[in-house]
Amino acid sequence: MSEALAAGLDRGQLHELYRYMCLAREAEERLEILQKQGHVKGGLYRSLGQEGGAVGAAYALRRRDDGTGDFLAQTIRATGALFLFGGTPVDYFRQYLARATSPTRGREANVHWFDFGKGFIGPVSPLGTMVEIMAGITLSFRLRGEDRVGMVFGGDGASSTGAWHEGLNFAAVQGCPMIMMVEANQWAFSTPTRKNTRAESFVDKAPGYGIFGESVDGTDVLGVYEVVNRAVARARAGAGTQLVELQYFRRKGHAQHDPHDYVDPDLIREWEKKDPIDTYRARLLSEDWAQESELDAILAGTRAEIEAAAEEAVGEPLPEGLSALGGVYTDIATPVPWTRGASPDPRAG
Amino acid sequence: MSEALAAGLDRGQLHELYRYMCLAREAEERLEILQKQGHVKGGLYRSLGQEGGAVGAAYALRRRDDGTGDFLAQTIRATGALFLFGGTPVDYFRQYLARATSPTRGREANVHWFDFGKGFIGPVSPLGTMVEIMAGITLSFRLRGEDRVGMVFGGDGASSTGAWHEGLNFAAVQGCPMIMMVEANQWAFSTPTRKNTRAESFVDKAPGYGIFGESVDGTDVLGVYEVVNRAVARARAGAGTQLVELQYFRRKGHAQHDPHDYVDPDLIREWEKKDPIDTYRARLLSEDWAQESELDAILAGTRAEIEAAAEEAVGEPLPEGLSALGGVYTDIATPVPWTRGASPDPRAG
Amino acid sequence: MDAAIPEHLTRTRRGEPVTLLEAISEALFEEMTRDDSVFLMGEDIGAYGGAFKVTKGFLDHFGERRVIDTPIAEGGFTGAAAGAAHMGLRPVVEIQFMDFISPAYDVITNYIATSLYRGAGPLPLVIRGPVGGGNRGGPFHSQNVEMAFFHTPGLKIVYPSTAYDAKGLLKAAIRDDNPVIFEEHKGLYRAPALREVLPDEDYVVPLGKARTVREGRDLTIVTYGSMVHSSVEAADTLDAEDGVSVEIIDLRTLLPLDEDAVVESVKRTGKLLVVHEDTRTGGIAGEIAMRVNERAFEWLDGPILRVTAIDSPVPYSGPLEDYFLPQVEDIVTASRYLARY
Amino acid sequence: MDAAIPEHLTRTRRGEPVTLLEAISEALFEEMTRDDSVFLMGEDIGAYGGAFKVTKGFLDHFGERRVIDTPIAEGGFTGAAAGAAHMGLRPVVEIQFMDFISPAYDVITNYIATSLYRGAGPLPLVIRGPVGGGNRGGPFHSQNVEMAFFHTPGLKIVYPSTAYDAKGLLKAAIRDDNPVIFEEHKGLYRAPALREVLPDEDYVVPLGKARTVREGRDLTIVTYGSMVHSSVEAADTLDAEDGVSVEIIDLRTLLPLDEDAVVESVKRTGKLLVVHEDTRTGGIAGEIAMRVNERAFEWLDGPILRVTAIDSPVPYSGPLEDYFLPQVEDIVTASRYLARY
Ligand SMILES: Cc1ncc(C[n+]2csc(CCOP(=O)(O)OP(=O)(O)O)c2C)c(N)n1
Ligand SMILES: Cc1ncc(C[n+]2csc(CCOP(=O)(O)OP(=O)(O)O)c2C)c(N)n1
Ligand SMILES: [Mg+2]
Ligand SMILES: [Mg+2]
Repeated sequence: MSEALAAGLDRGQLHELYRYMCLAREAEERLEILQKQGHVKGGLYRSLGQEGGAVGAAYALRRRDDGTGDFLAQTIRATGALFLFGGTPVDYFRQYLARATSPTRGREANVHWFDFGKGFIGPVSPLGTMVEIMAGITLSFRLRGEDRVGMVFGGDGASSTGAWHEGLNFAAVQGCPMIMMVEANQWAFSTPTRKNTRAESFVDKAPGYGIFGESVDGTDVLGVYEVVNRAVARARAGAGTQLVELQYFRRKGHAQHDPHDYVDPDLIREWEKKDPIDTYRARLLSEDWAQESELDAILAGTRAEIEAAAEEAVGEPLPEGLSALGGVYTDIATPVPWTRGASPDPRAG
Repeated sequence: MSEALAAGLDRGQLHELYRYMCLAREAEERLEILQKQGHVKGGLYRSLGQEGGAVGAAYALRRRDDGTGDFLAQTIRATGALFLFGGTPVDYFRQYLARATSPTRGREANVHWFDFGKGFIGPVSPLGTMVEIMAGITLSFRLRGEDRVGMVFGGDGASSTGAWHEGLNFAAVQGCPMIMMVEANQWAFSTPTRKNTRAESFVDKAPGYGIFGESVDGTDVLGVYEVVNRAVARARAGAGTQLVELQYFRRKGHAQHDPHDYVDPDLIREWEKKDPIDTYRARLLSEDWAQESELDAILAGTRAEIEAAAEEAVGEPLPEGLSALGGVYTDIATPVPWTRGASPDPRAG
Repeated sequence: MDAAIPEHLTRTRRGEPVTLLEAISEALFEEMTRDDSVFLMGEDIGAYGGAFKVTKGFLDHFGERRVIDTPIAEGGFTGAAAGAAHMGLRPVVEIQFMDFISPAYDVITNYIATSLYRGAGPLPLVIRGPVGGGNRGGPFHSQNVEMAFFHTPGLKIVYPSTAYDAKGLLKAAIRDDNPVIFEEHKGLYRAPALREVLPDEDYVVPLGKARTVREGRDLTIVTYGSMVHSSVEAADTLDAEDGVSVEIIDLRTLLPLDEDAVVESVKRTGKLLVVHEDTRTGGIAGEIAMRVNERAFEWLDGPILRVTAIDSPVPYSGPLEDYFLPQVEDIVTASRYLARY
Repeated sequence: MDAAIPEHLTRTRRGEPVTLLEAISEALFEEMTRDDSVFLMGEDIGAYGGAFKVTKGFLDHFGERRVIDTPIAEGGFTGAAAGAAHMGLRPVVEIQFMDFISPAYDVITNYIATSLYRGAGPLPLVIRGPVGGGNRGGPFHSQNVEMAFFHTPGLKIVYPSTAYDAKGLLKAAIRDDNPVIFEEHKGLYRAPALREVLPDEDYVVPLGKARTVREGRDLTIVTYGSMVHSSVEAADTLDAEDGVSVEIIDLRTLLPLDEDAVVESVKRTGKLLVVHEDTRTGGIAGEIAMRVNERAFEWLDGPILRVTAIDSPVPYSGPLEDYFLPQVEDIVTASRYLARY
């Protein structure tokens, strides 16, 4: 225990971990309310129970604002990592609310957004693709001799895709400083892990790629931090691609519209007891790394921040339809359809 | 040694193994001559040094003529397995010579051909695909409760493809009775294995799929037979997908047009000493499983068979151009282009 | 009522109207009942009944051997379906959103479409799933995929617009000996206006035959899927406001294209507008224009025109997606232009 | 002569004619020299120099960091190239035979083509490799791949027919900030007739601009790639035997399509024949027909027609492949029909 806390983290840092876990939880819960109010346009995804894995892992990375830091590829289950990397709650709400002001100007949804200065890159939906992309991002680090690393999150189900395999294998062969985080939350939509792989553990996949893999309790933010910190250090030192399995449980449906009725409620209750925020809070208190009032203040702070962000986003406009036209190419404009021109004539095109 | 020979194979069977290895060797050497004479239309691929792996592995399967036996998906490096499964040398030459009489009526090349009665299925070029196909073939065995198995060959390089991964993973999860044969001949075209995988052995990939894997000297036909025989027995008994790595060396260029100059000639000489036919012959003789005259007769027999087959194929016609039109659909004919009609008119279409 | 049939699949038996989605479920259910070589594979189609609940109740009824939850590997399980088809089974594969058919592009175009031609025999195999926009699904849950496959000889592509057609075409597709891509517009799945009472007997709608939705004199609109309904709306307006009489042809099968139906209609009306929800450049309108040029150029009294989505990915936000998609108003405008030509 | 340049890449410097293949090698070499963010990835491109030897000598000259032999994973390394492009590099990816681009279909259409639109920034990336038939390569070493990508907004597609254009277009593609698919017809790679002396200075051929190969009065042929040469041959025959004057337009870039060049030519000649080596249904001829209908219908004095390959996989045996491919004679026949129309 003291060992974990001795992992180089001071009191302020320990509190910071708590803060980002709360921020993710609060943001998502606020989003549920926004959805009930009809503000959310697409699906709504929760990272409930996975906040510790996301925040603990990303905390091991070097965060910079100027495009020289490490790189993160977040997922819908890694909201906390996104916030930690400087994605703001207001942008988060803007994305879900499809606002004109969103980082993608309403073109893409939820955590599918980007800030190359801060070093995070949102996914596309086809699962596995981001492993290929991160292989290339980290390849560029190696080619240029930079000591940066990249971390890509991906679910247990995503490991079945050819893209996951091709991306991870490419990274391994090329010695790319990539950390493959397997979010082993035991489900892929309604499909249990055993229907996505017959392997006993995702760590068993590592030797097949000639890389080192380690597994960790994904509800334990400090345990995750420690394991990932070692993986990051190895990658930064030139040992190539690393795999880390986060063991936890998806405590909500795949998305808000999924009734989650294929999961044994007892199992959910079991995992509620391992809630990453509750257990961490208890530990901080019991080991004297924080006082109740400090943590309450942090929580209150995140609530206020989330509330303000939600209100800001809600008040903002949707994009103009016409703005759908720009940015397909850097140098060629998509024309206004001739039927929508001032005096409609196909020959005008 | 006596252990290997006690693996249930009698004298006749041991001679049969020898015969099919020779048949493959002789067919390919005859093909080289045909190529020099300008008869071969596309690329020419050799399985030199890999004959023992191909024949030994396929010998563990149940061969039938009526579509009830085991299934084989051959590759360009498994000519011997194809012959063993009843692919005839004359069809082999017809394929390479693009004859109208070829099993694909000149539409496809080399070992890309099919006989579902005999139970073999030729590959398409995109690597890895046949793993998916064999996963489905063997899925059908499982779904119907048949005790048949399927064997798919694939190179070390092919293991990098997403198709290989998706196919193998699907088979493993579904408990398909599939034997994945990794032809680890140390090269993929000019690319050494270490640039296709960082794994130390392909057997290291098996636990990542939750399956059992074994490695064997691919130049030792009896050793291969024994290992594969066990894998086949496991699969047939319901233990699901199996992986076997054949360790050997591609002693020729990728195809005949490849000068092979990126390979250290000493290494090639090393592997020549492990020639699967020479070593097997020596062993049959030294252990009294055959007399020199018997093996000479077998060899002479294959030479005669190959010679006759080559002559037969050479004498046959190329297909009529017009025959390119049929069989795109089962029920719709591709029309003759209007420019080639009797009185060309697009309105005739 | 047959106790063996899950209650929600008995509407047609009970003479009740069904949605397009229910029509598809019925087609699958009836074909699986009729022919035990038919089986299903896909992500979350078992206990969950599929993302859109098309196969709800199927696992309980048919069991695990005929309703198979797959790993997330569209290429892998589509390829496996092909292997099973070689062995005489008739797989129907569900792609959770058809946008995710792209990892299977290789095996579909190179293996499946060429199997017969390469001498490996017929490959009866249906690949079905939801397509189309209007749902705020963003770039990866809204695509139409016909043009990814339209250029591949050996495939058939079906895209129904009504419940009746959906059921009859899907049954025909399952019985067809060629691989079929079957697109289901998710905006039509539960559209109340599309509910209809279906015949309580076995029927198929043959592949490759278009349907004349309404007859007209002044102009032919060739379309399919959701745009059939937009075109009807536009035609009503044109009729009422302009006295323009529009003939509407619903292609139903995109590949093979029912060229005769299009050509005959254009010979009658002299004008052709193609309407598709899919993006513009490289859309199916081009092939239709080419065929009409080849076969009916002299009958054309005006240019062949098209109304389509704009050339961009499908944007997520409502106003953007609405701008992206072809609207009834666009069809009206283009038709007016042609009618006056 | 610069000692640093491998001898076989100095032909242009020495004023010697180069093949189309050598022109491509020179373009790659010069761009890598000019801009050290340009690097190469692909199968067997290093020590072996690529299946067609386009990058022979590159590994020695530029080293392992800029000439990367990849695993056999077209999706994986094309995706990795995209990731590297995000970081400011300019990858050029070789697909050993363009038929094998299909495993990368997902990442190209869904990730790469949409990157800019999704707000993830420009993605400068060239995906190049050999295409086309006539080599007895069979179904998987002979395909043209333009129509797999032509329908995807965000991509550019280039397909040169001459050594000059190949070099200039490839340089332009590498400098372009958008992803470009670059098709190289393997039948043109070493064609002696295509050897030409290239300018010994840096030049680019801008993307999106067609080239008028020859001017004519009676008929426009729009084409690209190998069919440019077949069309020229046909035009010679038509000129000599029929006195028909053919204008030939080489598209060079397929996406974006140089619609203006096509429309202007058709307005002059009144007749249009599209010729492509690729298969018929869903080929690019359709889009061109549509654009000409939209912009120049009144100028048409005859139907837009096309000469193409037949709708089948590419067969292996010589007589089959010859039957499959569009022949000069087909172009002559179609042109005669149009000229007389
Ligand atoms: C290639 C592909 N196929 C299907 C989908 C649809 N889909 C979205 S999320 C999901 C389940 C993902 O499970 P997992 O990877 O375990 O991630 P989790 O949601 O559990 O975090 C599926 C099937 C997709 N996005 N991409
Ligand atoms: C998807 C794909 N990419 C590229 C190729 C081109 N290609 C044909 S064989 C080959 C090397 C195969 O190596 P390996 O799998 O080790 O088989 P081997 O030839 O050594 O038996 C390559 C790259 C291909 N056939 N398919
Ligand atoms: Mg999961
Ligand atoms: Mg190999």
